[in-house]
Amino acid sequence: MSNHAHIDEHRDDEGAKTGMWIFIFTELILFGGLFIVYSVYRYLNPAAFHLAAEELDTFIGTVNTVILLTSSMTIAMSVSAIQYQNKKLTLILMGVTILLAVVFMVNKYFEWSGKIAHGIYPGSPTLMEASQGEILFFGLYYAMTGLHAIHIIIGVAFIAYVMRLVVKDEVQHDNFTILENSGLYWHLVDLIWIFLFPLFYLIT
Amino acid sequence: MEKEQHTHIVKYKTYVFVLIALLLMTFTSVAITSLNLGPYTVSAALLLAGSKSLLVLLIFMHLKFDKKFYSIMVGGVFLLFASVIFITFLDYLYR
Amino acid sequence: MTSKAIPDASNFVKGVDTSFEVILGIIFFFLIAITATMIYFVFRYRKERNPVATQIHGSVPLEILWTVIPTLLVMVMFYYGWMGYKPMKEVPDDAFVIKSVGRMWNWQFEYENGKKTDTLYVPLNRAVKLDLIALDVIHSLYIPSFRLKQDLVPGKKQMMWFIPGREGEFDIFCTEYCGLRHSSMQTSVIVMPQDKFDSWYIDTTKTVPLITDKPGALGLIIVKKNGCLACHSLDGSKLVGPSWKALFGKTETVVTNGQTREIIVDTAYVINSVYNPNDDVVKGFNKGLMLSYKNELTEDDIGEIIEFMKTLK
Amino acid sequence: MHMSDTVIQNHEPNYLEYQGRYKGIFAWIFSTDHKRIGLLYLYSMLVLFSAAAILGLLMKIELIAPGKTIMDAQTYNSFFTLHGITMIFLIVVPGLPAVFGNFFLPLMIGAKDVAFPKLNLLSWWIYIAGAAIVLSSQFFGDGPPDTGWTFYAPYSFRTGTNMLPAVTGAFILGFSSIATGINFIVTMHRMRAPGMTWMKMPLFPWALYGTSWIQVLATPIVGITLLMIVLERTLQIGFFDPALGGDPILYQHLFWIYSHPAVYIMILPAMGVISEIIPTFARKTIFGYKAIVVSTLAIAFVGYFVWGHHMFTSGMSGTALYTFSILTFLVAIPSAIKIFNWVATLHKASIDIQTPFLWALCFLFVFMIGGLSGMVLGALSANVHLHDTAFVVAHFHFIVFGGTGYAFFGALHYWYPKMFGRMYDKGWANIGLAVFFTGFNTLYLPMFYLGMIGMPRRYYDYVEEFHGPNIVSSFGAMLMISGLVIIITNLVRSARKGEIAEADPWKGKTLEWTVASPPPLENFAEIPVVTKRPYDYE
Ligand code: HEA
Ligand code: HEA
Ligand code: HEC
Ligand code: CUA
Ligand SMILES: [Cu+2]
Repeated sequence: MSNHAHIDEHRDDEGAKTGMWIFIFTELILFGGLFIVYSVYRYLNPAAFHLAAEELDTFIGTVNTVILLTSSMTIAMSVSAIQYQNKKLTLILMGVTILLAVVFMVNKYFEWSGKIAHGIYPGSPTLMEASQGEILFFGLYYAMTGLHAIHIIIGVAFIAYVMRLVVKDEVQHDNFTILENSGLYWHLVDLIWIFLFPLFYLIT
Repeated sequence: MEKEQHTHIVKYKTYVFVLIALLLMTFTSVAITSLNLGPYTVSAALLLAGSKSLLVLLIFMHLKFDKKFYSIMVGGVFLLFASVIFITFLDYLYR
Repeated sequence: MTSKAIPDASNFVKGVDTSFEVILGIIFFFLIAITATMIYFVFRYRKERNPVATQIHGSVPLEILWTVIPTLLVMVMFYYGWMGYKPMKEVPDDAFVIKSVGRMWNWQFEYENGKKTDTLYVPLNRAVKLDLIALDVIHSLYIPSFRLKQDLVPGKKQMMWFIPGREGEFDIFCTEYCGLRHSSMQTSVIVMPQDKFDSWYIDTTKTVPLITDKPGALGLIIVKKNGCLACHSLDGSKLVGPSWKALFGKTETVVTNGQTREIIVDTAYVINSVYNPNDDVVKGFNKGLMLSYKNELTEDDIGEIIEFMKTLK
Repeated sequence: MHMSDTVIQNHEPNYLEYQGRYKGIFAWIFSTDHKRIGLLYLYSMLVLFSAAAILGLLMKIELIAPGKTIMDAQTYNSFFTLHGITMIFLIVVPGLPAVFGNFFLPLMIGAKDVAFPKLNLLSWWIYIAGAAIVLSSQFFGDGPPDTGWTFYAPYSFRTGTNMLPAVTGAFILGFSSIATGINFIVTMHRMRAPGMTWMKMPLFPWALYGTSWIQVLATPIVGITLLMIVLERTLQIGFFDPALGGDPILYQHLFWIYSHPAVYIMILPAMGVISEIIPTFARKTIFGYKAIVVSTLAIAFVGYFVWGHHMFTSGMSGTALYTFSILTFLVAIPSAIKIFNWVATLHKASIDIQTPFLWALCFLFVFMIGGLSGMVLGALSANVHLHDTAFVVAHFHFIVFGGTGYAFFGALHYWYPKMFGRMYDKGWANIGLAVFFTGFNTLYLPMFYLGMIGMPRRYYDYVEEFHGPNIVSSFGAMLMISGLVIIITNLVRSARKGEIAEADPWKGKTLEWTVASPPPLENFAEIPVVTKRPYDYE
């Protein structure tokens, strides 16, 4: 080993996965901070939170939950598909995941714009008239679902990037850690929603 | 570094069953909240959310098939977070 | 705790100082013993005197020993700390209550008979309870000689109590950082024997000052009591707010709802500036710093302040 | 593992000489070599440290007399804010892991690099971006931020100053910290040399292991908290504003949930450095290796649960108060265990008294003062009197500067020959240390006293009573700086002029001493096989 370039491209699938998991922990804790804020304010303003949650549409929430859970399944399946060396199915499953994510975002868009049309958004005159608990509830609602939506967008970008790699055969049955990792990331998004859903939509 | 082989392939069927279970739990929690169990509503909803996330972690995220070490880490992180919430509430509950 | 410490300045001094001294005793023992051992070892086992080291990997009994002993000692420390603290939360029912308000950057004390002061007056040997209220940001009321400190958190009721044990005047500081003039947010507590305190307390002439012939004298007193001068200078220099020098009658550039406009400072404008400071924000200054004085000042009071402003040519 | 006698005399370029795809400065700022990245951090930090330290000096000059001395109150307030933010977020939190962790972790565990070299380079870039954003707050907008490094609500969204860049910058720095943490954990899990079991890993890597977990699991909390401040300022979401129902004390909880563990991010690697220096110069295996490992992990773990001791006077519930007080005392025990083991290592040793060893001794002394003064602060009643006074300022300068800072300089003197292949002038190094140490104590000891007699911190102006000790303290600052200038000049000069260093000048036994000085590009021509424990002098 004399003069060739510095080798940093050693491949370690297990290491990459460990790294991804640890990154997922940081994301969980990031949301964890907001969950702490949520639980404290909910404890301090139970009635107002109750009242405010009535404003949210349980139906849209449930639909979005179903969508996310299904997308979580499809991305998980795509990992099996690549292991079975079924490239086409892998791509289809990943495509479905992205499609479902887009539907989720469209729903979210209608939900948010509905709220905003009702004059409920941070700093809005309607909200400033409301009780302090309600201001807090909607502040948290926008912050938490907003941050979650940002994660959806990142997840979609990640999956789309991996799809390209699958197309180019750079991800294959014996080399699919990055697909697995994008799946892990997507499940994280799902995991957070599993808690956001009851906390915002179901506490009426 | 030697390269570990991912040998375990999860069957599609397993995933479908898990999804069905998850959806059932979702509908149950929606149903429960419309029943109005008072203070138990929240605990029931959170309990269901907890079981759902456990399923996602174990099957979708492959904790069940991976090395034990991952489960230990995940458990540790959740424990840590729970302790932090608990200690924060030592302030708010007793003010 | 200090060279000038007065052991009975308040009922808490003893508890706090005892815990401090116990801990100080323990930690000095460790600091000196460990440092001495360390220096001795370095001296005794330096290369020249001990050319070959003896390899020792550890000792379980020793590890246990120096885990258990410090654990016991820190529990002793905790105990003293807790015992010194506990009484601070146990207020006697018959305490003399004084409402204490902190705002950027002055203190105001309101007594039950309506008297208001910027210095805290308290009777000797009588339990005093301060109800602490912050109007804008967090402040902290600290009386070093009494060994007492409590944050004032806006939106939250807090209190502190004490029994002053010595006549005299003691410093009060604000110890939670609260902006530009945090370090000037000082006043003092004056402890008087009960009889002296009573005559001070009943005497209301001090709050209704003699109206002198000098125009604006009453205005100045109101201004001082409300702490306006923490932010407004009288000599033209820029503090947090605009100077009042030659203010009345001048043309001021203000921002109203994002619109810049010119206005003439007249009575209505001043009244509105005091009641709704954020309506017209003077250009070059920040919104949100000055709070409304709606509950503190009547229009008559502001009239007096304007009389005072007019004298500042 | 004894390879000191078989140092590979290869003629490969060392990492300093190597020329890759890029030339000149680009060969550095685009290098994924962990050693170069370590040096990049070192240089960036030295610059930032000098800037922040000069702010400290100016503050001390201001405080030499009551009233206005050289600056006005607003300037003073923005000075301690920038000083605190820079020192904490830009220097001592990332400091030891980013500089010495990057450089020596792979070398010490027998790896060619960290697990994710590109991510490692990215961390540095994020660090620089964060630093630039923090510093930009000084130059535009409505004036430099003036909240203190703690950004307490509601002042932090009432003030008209340029808060957003400071907060955003600190938020971005968090990512750098997290990325480094992830990288190190994976490196240690996956890349230890064959035969190096966990219980054969040297103590500096162990310290980094604990630190990395705190970085990964605590930093996101401050990230989200700062983000909430940003949202609160820009969108009027009422998280902590009492006018909108928020609770300012909850902000303090969240801030300290991160920032207390952060102090252990600062001190654990420092302790790791000391655990390396002491056995090397004592020519003796470390006393109680396992006890030190366990206490490292214990500090990392228990350190999560003591944050409330910064809020004893904020009006928390009684239950929270005594829980936090007890836990604060308990977290001191593992530190005590380490001190005892280090001192015990000196027993029956054969001590070679060199500059790094002297730094370690001074570390032990000032760290004890800092840590033991923490005991005073942890006691509820004493804390009520001392909270937010100069006593606290003395405590944390003793333990942050005295702990992490001393370890930083100690590490620099210890590993300097390995990093640069040259030796510094030992005489000047010792003189510099002596002046610095004297100045340090003259500077900070009077502040303990000032706190005891009641001088609040963050005070631009003070009453006459506090004048005397302040003069002494300000004088100490100047003395200390003279020491620092000597130390740094000596190091800078020697990088070119110093005599050539051998591979193992201190007779160290860990793996980094088995390679040439400066190390070859690939660290190890062949990955070593480890059979013995790390500090094996048998
Ligand atoms: C490197 C950083 C660092 C470290 C390691 C520590 C370590 C400790 N700190 Fe410190 N601390 C800070 C940095 C640090 N701190 C900072 C920056 C602040 C101020 C923040 C701000 O407000 O701006 C602060 C503030 C602070 C406070 C709040 C003060 C206040 O504002 O009111 C308290 C209170 O309990 C405290 C306690 C402790 C304790 C108990 C330890 C313990 O871990 C110390 C343990 C060490 C020892 C005990 C010494 C060694 C042991 C022996 C010599 C053996 C014998 C010992 C016994 C028998 C006990 N610290
Ligand atoms: C690592 C942490 C660290 C370090 C090293 C220091 C170092 C110093 N600090 Fe720091 N300080 C803090 C962390 C630190 N501080 C924090 C967190 C706060 C709280 C902020 C807040 O309240 O929000 C604080 C607050 C603080 C205050 C309190 C402000 C107040 O409450 O009113 C003061 C006052 O004197 C002060 C002074 C100093 C001084 C004189 C130094 C000196 O020791 C520095 C001396 C060193 C030098 C001056 C170096 C000079 C070197 C050169 C010139 C070398 C040239 C370089 C090359 C050739 C490359 N600091
Ligand atoms: C915390 C600081 C602060 C305090 C205390 C304060 N002010 Fe102000 N004041 C300001 C600031 C900042 C402005 C400029 C911004 C604005 O117009 O709202 C201002 C503006 C004003 C103006 C308009 C000045 C002009 O140039 O047009 C008047 C009048 C005024 N204040 C009166 C008072 C009075 C009377 C008091 C006391 C009862 C007082 N202020 C207390 C900060 C303060
Ligand atoms: Cu009020 Cu500081
Ligand atoms: Cu702490």
